[in-house]
Order: sequence, then C-alpha cells, then structure tokens
Amino acid sequence: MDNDEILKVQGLKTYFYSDEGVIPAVDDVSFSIKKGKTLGLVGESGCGKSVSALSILKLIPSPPGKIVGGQIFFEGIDLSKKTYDEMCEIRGNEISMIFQEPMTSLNPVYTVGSQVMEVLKIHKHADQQEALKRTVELFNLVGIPDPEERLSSYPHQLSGGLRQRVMIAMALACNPKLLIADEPTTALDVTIQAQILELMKNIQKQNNMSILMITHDLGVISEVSDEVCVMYAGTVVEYSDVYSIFEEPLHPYTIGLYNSIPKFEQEKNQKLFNIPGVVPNLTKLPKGCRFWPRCVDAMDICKKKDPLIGEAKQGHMVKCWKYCKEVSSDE
Amino acid sequence: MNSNEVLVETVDLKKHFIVGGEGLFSKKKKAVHAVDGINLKVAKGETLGLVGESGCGKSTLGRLILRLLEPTSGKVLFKGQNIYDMNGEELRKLRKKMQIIFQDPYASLNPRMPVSEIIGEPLETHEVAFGKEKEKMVYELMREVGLRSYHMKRYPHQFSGGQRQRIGIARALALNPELIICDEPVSALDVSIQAQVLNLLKDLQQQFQLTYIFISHDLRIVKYVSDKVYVMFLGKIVEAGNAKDIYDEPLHPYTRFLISAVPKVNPRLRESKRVILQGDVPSPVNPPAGCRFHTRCPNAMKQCSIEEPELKDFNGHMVACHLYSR
Amino acid sequence: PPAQQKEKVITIAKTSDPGTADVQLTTEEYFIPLNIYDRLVEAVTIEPGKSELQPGLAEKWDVSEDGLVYTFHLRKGVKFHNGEELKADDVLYTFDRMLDPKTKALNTDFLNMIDGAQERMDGTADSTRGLKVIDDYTIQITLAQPFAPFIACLSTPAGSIYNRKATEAAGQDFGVKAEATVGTGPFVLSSWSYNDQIVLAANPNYFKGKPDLDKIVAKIVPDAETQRMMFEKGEIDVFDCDNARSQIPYFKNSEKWKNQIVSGPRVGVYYYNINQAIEPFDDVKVRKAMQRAINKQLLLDTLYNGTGTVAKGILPPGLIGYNPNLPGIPYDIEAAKSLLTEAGYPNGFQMQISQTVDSPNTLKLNEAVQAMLNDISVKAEIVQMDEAAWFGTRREGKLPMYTSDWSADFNDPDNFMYTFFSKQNSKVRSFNYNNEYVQEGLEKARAMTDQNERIALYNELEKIIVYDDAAWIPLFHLDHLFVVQPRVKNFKVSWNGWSDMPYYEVKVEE
Amino acid sequence: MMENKKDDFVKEEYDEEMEIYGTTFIKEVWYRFRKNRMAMIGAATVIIMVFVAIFAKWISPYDPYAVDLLKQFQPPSSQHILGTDIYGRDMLSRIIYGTRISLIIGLIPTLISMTIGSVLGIVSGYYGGKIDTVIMRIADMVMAFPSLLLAMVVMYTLGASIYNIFIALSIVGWAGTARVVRAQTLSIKEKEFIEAAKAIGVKNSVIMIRHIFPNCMAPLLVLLTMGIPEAIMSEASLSFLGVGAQPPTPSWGLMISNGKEYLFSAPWVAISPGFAILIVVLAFNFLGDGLRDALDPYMKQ
Amino acid sequence: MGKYIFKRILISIPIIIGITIITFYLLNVVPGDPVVLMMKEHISPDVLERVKNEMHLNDPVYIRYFKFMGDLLHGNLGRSYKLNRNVTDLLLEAFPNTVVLSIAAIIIAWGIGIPAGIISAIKQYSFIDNFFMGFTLLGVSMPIFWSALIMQYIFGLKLNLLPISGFSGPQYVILPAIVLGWSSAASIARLTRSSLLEVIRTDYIRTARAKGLKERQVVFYHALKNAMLPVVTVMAIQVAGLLSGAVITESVFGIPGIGRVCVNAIQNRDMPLLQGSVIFTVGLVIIGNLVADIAYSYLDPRIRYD
Ligand SMILES: Nc1ncnc2c1ncn2[C@@H]1O[C@H](COP(=O)(O)OP(=O)(O)OP(=O)(O)O)[C@@H](O)[C@H]1O
Ligand SMILES: Nc1ncnc2c1ncn2[C@@H]1O[C@H](COP(=O)(O)OP(=O)(O)OP(=O)(O)O)[C@@H](O)[C@H]1O
Ligand SMILES: [Mg+2]
Ligand SMILES: [Mg+2]
Ligand code: NI
Repeated sequence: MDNDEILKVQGLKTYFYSDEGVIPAVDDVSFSIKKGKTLGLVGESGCGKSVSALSILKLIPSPPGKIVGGQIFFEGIDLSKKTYDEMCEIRGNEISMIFQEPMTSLNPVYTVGSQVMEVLKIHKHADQQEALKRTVELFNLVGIPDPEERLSSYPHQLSGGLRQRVMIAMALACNPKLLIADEPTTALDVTIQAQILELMKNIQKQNNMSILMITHDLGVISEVSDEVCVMYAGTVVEYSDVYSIFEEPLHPYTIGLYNSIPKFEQEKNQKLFNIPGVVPNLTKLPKGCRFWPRCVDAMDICKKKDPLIGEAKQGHMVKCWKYCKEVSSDE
Repeated sequence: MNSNEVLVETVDLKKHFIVGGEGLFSKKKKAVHAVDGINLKVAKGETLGLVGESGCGKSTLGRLILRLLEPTSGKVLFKGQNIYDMNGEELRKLRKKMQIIFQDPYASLNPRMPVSEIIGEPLETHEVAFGKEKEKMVYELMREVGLRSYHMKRYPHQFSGGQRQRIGIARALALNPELIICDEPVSALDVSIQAQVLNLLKDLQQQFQLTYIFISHDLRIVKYVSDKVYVMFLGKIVEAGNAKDIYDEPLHPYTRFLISAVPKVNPRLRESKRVILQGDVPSPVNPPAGCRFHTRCPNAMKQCSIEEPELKDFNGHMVACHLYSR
Repeated sequence: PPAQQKEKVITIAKTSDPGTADVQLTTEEYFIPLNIYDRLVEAVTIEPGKSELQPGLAEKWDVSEDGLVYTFHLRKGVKFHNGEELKADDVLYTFDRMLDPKTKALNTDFLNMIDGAQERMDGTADSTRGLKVIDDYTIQITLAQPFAPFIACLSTPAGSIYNRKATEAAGQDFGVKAEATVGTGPFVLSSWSYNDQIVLAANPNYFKGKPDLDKIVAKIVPDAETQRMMFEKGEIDVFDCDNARSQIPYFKNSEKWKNQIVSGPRVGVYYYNINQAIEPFDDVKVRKAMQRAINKQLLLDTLYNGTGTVAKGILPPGLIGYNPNLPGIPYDIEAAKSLLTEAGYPNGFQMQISQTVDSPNTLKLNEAVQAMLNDISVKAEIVQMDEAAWFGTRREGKLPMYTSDWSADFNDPDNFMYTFFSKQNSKVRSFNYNNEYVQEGLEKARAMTDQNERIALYNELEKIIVYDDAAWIPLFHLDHLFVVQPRVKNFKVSWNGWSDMPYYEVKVEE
Repeated sequence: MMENKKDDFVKEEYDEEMEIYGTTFIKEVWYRFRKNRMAMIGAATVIIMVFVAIFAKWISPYDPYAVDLLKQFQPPSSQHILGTDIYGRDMLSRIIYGTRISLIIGLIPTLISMTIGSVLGIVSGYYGGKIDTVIMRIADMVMAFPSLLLAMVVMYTLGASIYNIFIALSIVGWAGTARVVRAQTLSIKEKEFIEAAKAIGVKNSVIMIRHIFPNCMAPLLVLLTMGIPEAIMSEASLSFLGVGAQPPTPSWGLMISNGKEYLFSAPWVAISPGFAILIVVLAFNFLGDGLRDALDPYMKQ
Repeated sequence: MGKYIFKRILISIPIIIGITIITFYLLNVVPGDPVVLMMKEHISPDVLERVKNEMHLNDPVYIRYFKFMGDLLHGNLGRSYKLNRNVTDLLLEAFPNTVVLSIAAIIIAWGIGIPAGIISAIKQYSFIDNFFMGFTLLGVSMPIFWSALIMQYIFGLKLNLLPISGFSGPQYVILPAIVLGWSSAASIARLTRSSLLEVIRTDYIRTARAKGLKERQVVFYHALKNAMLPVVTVMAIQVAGLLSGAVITESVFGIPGIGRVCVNAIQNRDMPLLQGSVIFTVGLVIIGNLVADIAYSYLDPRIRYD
C-alpha cells in the first residue's frame, strides 16, 4: 500500500435491504485519496456518492443498510476492525463530514454555536471560553456575518447558505486529516463558494488535509480536485486525474455529463444537452453494462456482459467495453 | 420578449424577523432585515432570475410572494390583486396558479407520506384527478423529472438529495401553475438531470406561458433561463435589468464580483486567481449605514457610507450605486 | 440521672378522622368525648353486654314523684383540664349551649324533653326554662313531660359536660384545636393532626385518679388491610375485626392470636328494612315471604364466621326489655313461595335493594340475599348510591329495601323501637310503617314510669311489628371482636359493642 | 431513433411496475405489521379476547351468577380451575364473562376521549391564538376538576349505567390527549413540509388530518395503549360510586377491587382478574408497538 | 416571555371563577345535603331543618355563591360544614404532605420511566426492552391498592424495613412514592421510547454521530431533547393528576393529604372544603401546564409564544 494514501477504499459494497428487494447502492467501489490531495466524486444523483461517504464513517442507517463487502483503510488501518468507541475518536476529529442537507442535518433544538462548540469540546477538550473563541473564528472563516450574534441562532432562523456554512465550520473545527464534503457548496452563492473553496484549499495546504469532494458541479471539481472518480449506478465508471477527465473524457457517461453543463455562451433558446433516459432501477439492473440503455455507442457486448474497470491509458481507468480489449475474466 | 401583462408585482415589500436572544426572559430582541423594501415586476411568460449572496433574503422574498409568510409591510399584486387582502378560500384558489419549489427538498417533504401521495396531493386538493387517474398523472410527472415508477411507494428518506429535489419539482408542476417560484430548484441536481429539468421548465414555459421567478446562485443557469435578472444584496435590489445586459455589462461592483466568481469548468484555469470578496460580511441585523455593500466594495467612496443609493433606471437597466449617479 | 420510667402508651387505629371533639356537633364520633369528658351519669360496662348506670360528675340525683324534676348533686373538687373547678353553672351552660340554635347541635334529641327546650331551640327564648342552678354544686332540671329514659340519655356521650369559661373563650376552635378543648375526663386532648393522628395524654388530676395509661395514640388508618398489617407488626395495639371480617378466621386459627381475641356481644341488631310505600311491599304476605326467603343462619355462618346469633325480633340481648321467648322466623322457601302465590305473585317480581357505595360488607350481604331472593323468583337489583344520596333519599321515605344495623346509645328499648317505628321516624327511615296502635303505644311507653308495665308494652309492640305486620326483617346480633396485643390488659368490649370506648381502665404492660 | 427507444422502455416498464408497486397503504402497513412477531402475538391475543367475549356463554364452564355459599373460597382445583369467590361462584367463568364489559370499557371510552382529544389538540395547536387559549384553558379546568364529582354528576343526571361510564370517562379523559397532541402539533406545524402543503393550497383541515395527525401517531398510540388499563381500573373506582358494572355482573375492575380483601387469604380471587388485565395491557402494547413501527416509514425494510 | 406568563396568569382568574361556579352548581345538582350526612343514622327531621337553616343551606344557590365569593375575596375560604374547621388551615396542613408525596412519586416515575424508555429505544426489541416493558406495564396493570398492599407486606411486615403507614418522616415517603411512581412510570417510559425511536433516525442524529459523539452523548444530548415534547406534556399532566389522584395511595398509606380531604368533601357535600381543594388543584394544574408550555419553547425553539 502506498504510504501517502490516507484513505483506501477497496471493493466497497453497501446494500439496502428494502421491501422492494436489495438495493446495491454502492457496488464494488474502489478509490483512494492521497495525503493533502483532493479526490472529486461526481455522478448522477442517486448513484451512491453519499452512501459511499457514509460507509467510510460507518454511518449507514442499519437496518436497512449494510456494508456487505470491501475494506476501508484509513492511514493503513482497516476501519471495519474498529470498535464503536474507536470510531468515535476518528469521527469529527480525523475524518469529518459536511452533510448534504444542511437543514435536517443540524439539530433544530440547539443553537448552531453550541453545536459547533460541541465538537471542539469532545475532541479538543476545549473549555467553554476557548470553544467560543474558536467558533467565532470559524464562523468568520466560513463567512458568516455577525459571528457572535449568529452563535445563538437556531438552525431554522438561518438561510440555507448560512446553515451550510455552519456545517462547514463544524467539519473544519478540529482540522481533520480527511474531510468528506458532500455537496458542500451547492447551497452557496458563487462569491461565498469561491471563498469557501479558497478556505478549504488553504487549510488543505496548511494541515496537509485530504478532501473527498462530492459534488455534481463540475466547475467545483475542476477547481479543486486532483483526481476525479465518476460514478454511475453504484459503480465507478471512470477514475483518473483531473486533467485527463476534463480534457479527454473517455466513458460515454462522463462525456455526457460534460456536455450537459450550461455554458456562459449558451444560447437561450438552444436546448441543453442531456443524457437520455434515467438512472436504472437499482433493484433491477439491466443485464450487461449498467449504462447501455442510455449509451449512444452501445454495442452488442454491452448488453450481455458487464465490463471490468481497466486502465485505458496510463493512470486513466475506465469501465467500458470500448476500451477493454480483453473479455472480462469472470464471464 | 413578453413585456405585456404584468403577472406579479411587489410594492415596497418588507419582512423583518424578530429574533430574541437566548433565555426565557431576555429582552434582547432584534430585527433581521431579511427583505427590506423590494419592488419588482414579472410579466407573464417571463423568467425573472434572482441572484444574490446566500442569506440576502431570496427565499424570504419567494415566500412573501406566495404569502407563506406575512410581510412586515408592503403589497404583492397578483394580476393586480393584492394577495394580502385575500381571505383563506381565495388564497387557496390562488395557490393553484402559484407554486414554489423549495430550496431544502428533504425538509419540505412529509416523512410519513410516500412519494406518490406527495406529488398527488395538489391534484387531489384542487380536484384535478383522483384514484387511478391521479396515479397515472403522478407517474407521468415523475417521469418528466427523471424519477421512476418504482419510486412511487418509497418515502422521502429513501432518496438521494437530488431525487428529493425532483419530487419537489414534480409536485410544483402538478397543477400547471401560472407562476412558479423556483428556489434553487436545480442546485442539488447533477448536471445531466439539471439539464433535463431546465429543458423541462423551458418546454413548459413555452407550452403554457409559464412565469418563473428563478432563484439561484448559479449564474450560468440564471443567465441561461432568465429574461430579466435582479441582483439582491442584504434584502435590497442592487441591480436589475435584462439578463444579457447584466452579464455583458454588469454595473454594480457586487454583480461584477458575482460574475467573476463563477468557477470555470477547466482545471487548467484554476490557478488564474479569482477575485475574492474582502472585508467583513455585513450583518442583516445591523445593516451598514449608507450603501450596504460599501464595507466590501473596492470602489467605495465617502458618500457610500453616508447615503444610501437609490435604484436608478438607465434604459431598463437599473442599478443602485453612487458610481452611477446622474 | 435516674432512668426515666418508660411511658405507657397504647396505640389504636381509627378508620377516619372524627373531625371534631365537640360532641354536640357529631352523632357518631365518640372516641375523644368518651375519654376527655365526663357525664353526670355514666353507663359502665360491668360484663360483656351488661351495663349499669353509675354516678359520674353527679354524686347522686333525686327525681320528683311525677317524674318531672331531676335534681343533681355534683361531685365537689372536680377540676377541668384548665384548672377550673366544676360548678353547676358549667352543667347549665353545657346543656343550654346544646339547645342554643347557634351551636347547630345535632343531638338535641337527648335533651329536647327539658321544659322550655323547644322555645330555646326555636330561638324564641334566650335561655332554657327547665335548667336551674340551685347552688354551685346543685342543678335542677325540669322536664316538660315525664320521660322514662332521661337519666340513660344523660349517660350518652352527648351528655358530656363542658367548662363555660374555656368553651366560650375557644369559640369556633372548641373541639378542633387540642389546647382549646377542655373537659374533666381521664385524658387530655394533647395533639391533633388532622387525618394523621390524635394523641390523648393522661390527666394527672383526674378525680377518680390518674389513668394507668400515659398516652393514647389514635392513628387514622383508613385502610383495613393496612391496619391489620400494622397490628401484626405491633405498630398498633388493638385491631377491630369489624373493619376486616374476612380476617377473623385467620386470627381464630393463628396460634399467636387466637387467645388474644376479645369479643363481646353487640347490643345491636342487623336487619333488612322493608319500605311499605313501595309495591308490592304494601302486602303483608309479600313481606312475610321476604322474611322467610332469607337464610339468616347461612349468612351468619358464611359471611360472618358464625360470630353472633340469629335475631328473632328488634331488641338485642343485653338490652332492657329483650325478649328471649320470641319464636323466630324460619328459613322456608316453600312457605315463602306459597305466600307469594297467595299474594298474587306466583312468578315473583322485580325489586330493588339499595345500599351506599364503597361499603363492601353491605354489598356482600346484599349480593348473597339477591341470590336467595332469586330462589323465590324475586329479581332484586342492587342500586348503589353515594352516602349523601342514600341518606337523603331515605329521609324522604323513598329508599327501596336496604340493610343496616343499629346498636344501643343508651340502655332502653326506646332507643330502638321509637327510633324505628314512631310515626315520624318510620318515614324518615323509609319504613313507612303505619299502625296507629303501635305508634300510640310507643309514645305512651316513653312517659310511663312503671318499668315492668313499660317492658310488657314494648314486648307486645315488638311482636306486632315483626310477626303480625312483618315490617322488619331481623337478621342477627353480631358479636364484636377485637384482637389485642398481649401487652394490653383489661381490655373490655364496651357494653353496647361500640368501637369507640373509654380507655380509662385499660392497662399496658411493658 | 433514440426517442423511440426511450418511449418503448417507458411503456412496458409502466405496465409491469405499476402492478408490483401499486399496493395500497393499508396493504403495505399490514405487510410490515405481519413481519413483527410480537405485534402478531398481541393482535392474536386481542382477537382471542374478543372471541372469548362474544362466545362467553359457550366457553365458560359454569354459570357465572350461580351462588353457592357452601362452596365459598375453594382454591383452584380441577373442578374450578381458578377457584371460587366468596359466594362460591366459579372465578374462571366470571373472568370469561368479565371480558365483555372490561374490553368495552377499556376500549370505547379511551377511543372516544382520544378522538375528542386529538381533534381539539390539533385544532388548538394548529390555529394557536384565541382558539388555543380557549381550548387549553378548558382543558386545564377539566384536568383540575375532581373527576369523582364529574362522574357523580353524570351518574345522577344521566342515570347509572355502563354506557354513561363511557361518557363520564371520556369527558374526563380528553384533556390529557389534547395537550399531548397539541404539543406535538406545535412542533410539527413549524416544519417546512407544512409550509409546502400550504403552498399547494391544501385546506387547513386536510393539513391537520393528512400531515399533522400521522406525525402525532407515536405518542397517541402510547396514550391509547396506556389508556386501556387506566379505563379498566377507573371502572373499578367508578363501581365504588355505584356507576360501574352493577353486581352481580362480572367486571374485572369490580372483581379486582373486591378481591383486595382476600389478597392474602384467598389470593386466587384477587389475582386472576389482575392477571387478565395484565394480559390485555401487554397485548395492546405489543399491538401498539407493532402498529407504530408499521406506520413508521423509517422502519420500512 | 414575561408578558406571556403574565397573560396566562391573568387568564387563569376567570378559569378559577369558572371552576368555582361549576363546582358550586354541580354539587348542588347531585342529591344529598351535608347535614343529613352529619347526622347519618341519628336522623331527626326537626334537628335537620333547624341546623340547615342555621347553616344557610336553605338559601338560594346564587346567594350562597356570592357569599362564598365575598369571603374568598377576603382570602377566607370559610369553615368546613362537617369538620367545623377552617378550610384554609385544613388545606395548608394537608397540602405539603401531598406535595412531598407527589414529588417523591414523580422522581420515581421519571427516574424509572425515562431511563427505561431510553434503554428500550436503543435496544429495541431486545430482552432488556421487553424486560422494561414488562416491568413498567406491571405497574399500570396492577391496581395501586394491590401494589401498595404487597409492598407493605414485603417491606413493612416481613422484612421490617419500612413503616407500613403514616407520614411522619422521610422513611414514610418511600413506599407510597414507589407505589404511586411505579404506576405512572409506564406512560413515561413508553412515550420516551416511542418518541426517541422517531428521533433517532433523523439526519441530525447522524450528524451528531459523525461528530464523533459517543452513543450515550448522542442519545442524551441530541436525541432526548428532541424527543421530550410529548413526554414533558404527560409529565405536566401527571403532576396535576398525582396531586388530585393520590387518594388511594393516601388512604392505603394513611397519609394526611389533600386527595383524601377532597374526596371526603365531595362525599360529605362539604362545599367550602371542596371549593378550597378545587382552587388549590386548579392553581397547580395551571402552573403545571404553564411550565410545560414554557418548556416547549425551550425544547423546540421553533415554538414561540408572543
Ligand atoms: N435508507 C435508504 N433506503 C433505501 N435506499 C436508500 C437509502 N438511502 C439511500 N438509498 C438509495 O441509495 C442510492 C444512492 O443514494 P446516495 O444518497 O448515495 O446518492 P447520491 O449519489 O448521494 O445522490 P445525490 O447527488 O442526489 O445526493 C439511491 O438510489 C437511494 O435511493
Ligand atoms: N424564521 C426566521 N427567523 C429569523 N431570521 C430568519 C428566519 N428566516 C430567515 N431568517 C433570516 O433572514 C435572512 C434571509 O434569509 P433567506 O432564507 O431569505 O436567505 P436566502 O437569500 O434564501 O439565502 P440562501 O441562498 O442561503 O438560501 C437570513 O439572514 C436569515 O438568517
Ligand atoms: Mg447525496
Ligand atoms: Mg434560500
Ligand atoms: Ni348511635
């Protein structure tokens, strides 16, 4: 194992067991993040990005969810071997997470200030005074106006963006080694977004922090990521460094995504490009490649056999028959 | 461009939230000037884009237009009628014509209702369809926003963030309203779905002469969908005009910042330093005297901290800034 | 320092708090009055079920020939708890106070035969004509008409003598606040915490000598089971089996307790009333059928553990005038059925038995009788009412059949016969019994001075009421059982079988 | 060409999937309920109880009214499985017959007061202001009022009958439910999905029924399951007032309070009705828990 | 908030007046009069009429009511008919006992109920969940007088650890409080459990876990407060209920409390005493519910009263 890999996910499988059957929300996903680097995780909504992130922290709601396979190494240690209490030491401290839904992810009955201070108190054993000071500092950092005032606001009194910033402040509080940011800037306007991204980069530089950036905003990805992992229907379809992804996307899905971005120069009455069809029902996946029903270049083999992810170019992994010369071993 | 009939108009709309300090008996009460005197007009069939920093009062404005909040003062005229004068039943009827897509999709979905019920509810409420027919309509709506029929019996918590947003969109579309307030409708969606939804909104607009108030911080999208753009800052409009004008020739310093801050979809460009706003973020509780932006404005003049600039009209391009006093 | 002599304390339990110690304001709470006051004449228990009138505060008394004027000679040197000496004026004050309408006294019936009592009670006179102080130690009471049981009446707790000075000073607090309540009795009311406990302390200056007990603690324990457990644990010294009859077999069979049971006859009677104003009870045959349909012996054996005797009439053994020669009413279903057929009810009828709520003992009896009546096809429904409603309806003469019991206040047949069957009382007790001969006889008997003649008359009337007119269903005379701790000595069941009794002679051993 | 492909896919998918997922809410709840073993045990017990109540006449070994004083207080034996009481009546038969009254008394007043309480509580919490003040102050009054007096008044004005007990118990019982539901409503009505419903134009009444009420279910089910034993017990205390079941009608409440005296001397008389109540309480609690879980979408698995 | 409390207190005045009128009226509707009850078996029609007149019981209801209200304004609750005692004194004597008993019972009810509810919720459907469920439900299924007798028998008589009856020291409080508390613990436990189960699956609980909080902290700090709303309501109701509903416990354990006074007052048609106890309980209910209402806005800041 690479020594500078802070997180290594191997063959992760997280399934939900529902009335309708088994939902393989994350099905054999592998990626790794290097120290001080950022991995971008993109993909259509519902493809399993958040579930992957939650699996890392072992926060999958169970029942109905369950990690059924794979390993997650954090600093070389298998997290699945950690006890509950050991995980508590890691969560919020070494790995922290910014959640996607800022309203429901903040406890409605406590002030946002106390919720941020709590992290400091448990992990840094800060006293009230220190925690308060640091929280004001953090609020300032993430661009919350009037930090002292806002400390005593309740979540419902804040706008969506402010809540999101509170979440970010909370995640950054303990200078984690790994930050999982699940759509951290979707609720923010561009100026704040820029500010936050800048902030993350700075902290990353200062503390050699690694980031798992989950977003669908390719702009943000291109702005911060070093490597990008594209997911589709619970699997990784393309995985490479940021430049090749943007300059030379290989997988038809990635290409579709790229084309869907509205450009500044987009004509108003010109329709936006989109990938036809919808994400497949995870309980009833199509036979063969999961993407074939929506793929413009679908071949016969695509409908029959699921390709394996393989290196199409140097360090550029793709899961597509177009780039796989050999027939997958298990068929 | 449809500049004919004015569908919605707000007149000096204000909303101040009273916030108390902690503790039961604290006297420390303050007002958050969330919306502070907004005048805007939307013509039928037009899309009004509303951009602005987060927390500047966009969602509050949206809620006020639908009378989901009672204003501190001001009027909202829908087809010339002040909705604040309406009684319960009139208002209810009106709801059929005005819809909102909420910013926070999860919180706005009843956790105890399956998705089909959530989307079907407006149909039932306004007696559009019941039973099997309703199911079918719901199914079609779900398809349109990119959800699948097997989602119908699921509950909100079983969806991913983007999927939830689509439920909200489907619900708002169900009644074919005349006006939809889209409060960040696509910001939680991935680009592909985003494109689908935007195309859908466009189609619907063309088909039914829909009017949108489109709240977003994604300037690319706002530019793509809007006919007119209003830029808000701390509860006030600082710039307004045709989308093209605003993007091509932003006047207000804040607008210029906004446009330049849009991330480029090209990793090579990321080292080219973006302009980051400096200075303290002003507070809506004690908005700075004079121009509210002056604390962060690189072009701030003496006058800016004293006198509040008025919104002035330059051939349909309005701006509130002392740089452009004439 | 010398070792302190251990206090001799007896602890008893009462089911409810008496509320007031002013005996003129109560008709049933006699525990405190019997121990802190004295009366001119005392009814003393000489052996179980037997009593004797003995001088109390009055050393002796004379009655005039015509039976109208009573002269009482008071004992000298008797001190009230506040140190005042007993004077004739205190006696006059006490009786006048009772008749004074402002007192709102409830038991004026014991004194209303005094000359001028009626005017005093009506508020038309400021004093009672018939009460006269002769000197400090002599008082004369004149009656309006001769009244045979007068002396016996004075021996009831209601005849307790108060101190004028203390009582007037106490005002409303008399009988409520311990320190304001003053009598001459063997015990002093020392503390009272409402619904919790009452403490009586020995009166060292008692004219008959200081009682053996230093203290009586009366705890208010509403729950009978709790009382029993407290007794077994030794937290209380006396257990009144009336409260938990179901425990009698246990005590009787227990090696530890069977010799500690103190029992005495209750000079009283359990009966069923029949309301003749309600059809079909206006028919004497129906009433007779009812008398025969109830198996008294079985009830006594199964519900009361056989502790008593089946009653044959109204007057209980131990009472003056008790007639042991009455034939008794047999349990005879066939006779009852044929009586019903004769009366025109071959298939029985519907009727009601009323009772107060929250009295499980009564309910047991009623349920059993309900089943017995069912055997002669009489369908009885048990109607429960709360006490206030029950007594209220009864007063109006409208209460359906009910069971109750009565025990002697004073030793005279009048206390039974007149109470139930005088014209007025027969209505307010819902008998609605109308037999002019009987009712005139009852009035006449009151004023008769020849005791033998009186008793003969009472015996005749009793027979008419129970056997000829079948106006009364006698049930039984029950014994009153107490279980006492071994340390309690000289515990005697009071002659009339009350639970409230004087504790002057009771002793405890340490 | 592409468009076509998409549409075909839609068509067949719709037909096929509508069939599978076109289940009703009730069916779905039932599906989840069925999988809960404890809940099924509870439901089965309740059904058995109802069965016993209906067919008491055929099930009970003896006439529950047959008095035989000579057979009083027989301990449990093969003849009298639960022994006999003070009148020599068969306890088992009385318990069986008692199921009727006690089940009715446990359920009906509880349901009535729950219904009244829920309606008033939701209305009060939802509208707030004056309506809230009036309803809640009335509730305060009802709660402070001596229920004994109220029951007495009902009994004297409406007459002593078992049905009037329903009324008496319901009058006293609604206030607590109303307060609980109101508290829940106060919190739920501030949630965003209520705002969303308003934005659609859903009528207030519908909001209260469809959106708020289901979210109050959890505490309501607890109150319901707790209300049943309480009602059975208060029947016992009302019997003291003479408004309960009239003797010799067997009711558990009455049996349990009459049995108190014999708790130590003839324990079977006291314990068997108590045991019967315990079974009912447990059954309804299992049932309630099962329902709660079945109605809770989070439990969907 | 201060204004809100003031308003509530102001509103409670008509409530108290209302409830006195209703009690007055209702006690007049039910048959039976106090004097008949004072005389019981020794009924004598003449005496009865005379005493009733002296007590002004023959006056019309409204006149008696106004007289009562007049006295009340002077802070005088009058004298009990039957006991001939000053009502205020009686109540002031009885009240502290009931309060002590209720507080102790509540400590036990909540002390058993809340932890049992929490543990049951965390370990849903486990053995321990079923155990607590059984234990607390036994409390409601068993009539109070039973559990009281059994406790007295075991701890008072057999083990001789505690006194059986009375109320004259701390050791006297233990048994009645356990009995009374046990019977109310079940509702609290079940409610706590069910609301916790609702809360424990929310996103913010996930956030709390992601922060690295121990399960204990997550439950006690984050989940509990959110789940407490219905529990607090029931708590307030119980406080009020315990005060007026402790009658049985009070009589079984011989505690001189307000419950017994109140019941006696009704049974004896003792109007002044009844009015006095009702005013006391109404005051408590009002305070209890006011505290609960204030607690709501503390527990859930979205709830506001202004
Ligand atoms: N509790 C659950 N029960 C059943 N299915 C679930 C549950 N949570 C998530 N899923 C399913 O798992 C899949 C992956 O969800 P996930 O939240 O990871 O998507 P995502 O990639 O984060 O999407 P988005 O960008 O929209 O947030 C979805 O199809 C979703 O429906
Ligand atoms: N209920 C409330 N009580 C007090 N303050 C509130 C309340 N709702 C909103 N605010 C405040 O009003 C201001 C405007 O909020 P609003 O939600 O309208 O912002 P927004 O423009 O929609 O921001 P975003 O893009 O982040 O959603 C914020 O400062 C917010 O804190
Ligand atoms: Mg997600
Ligand atoms: Mg917003
Ligand atoms: Ni007597």
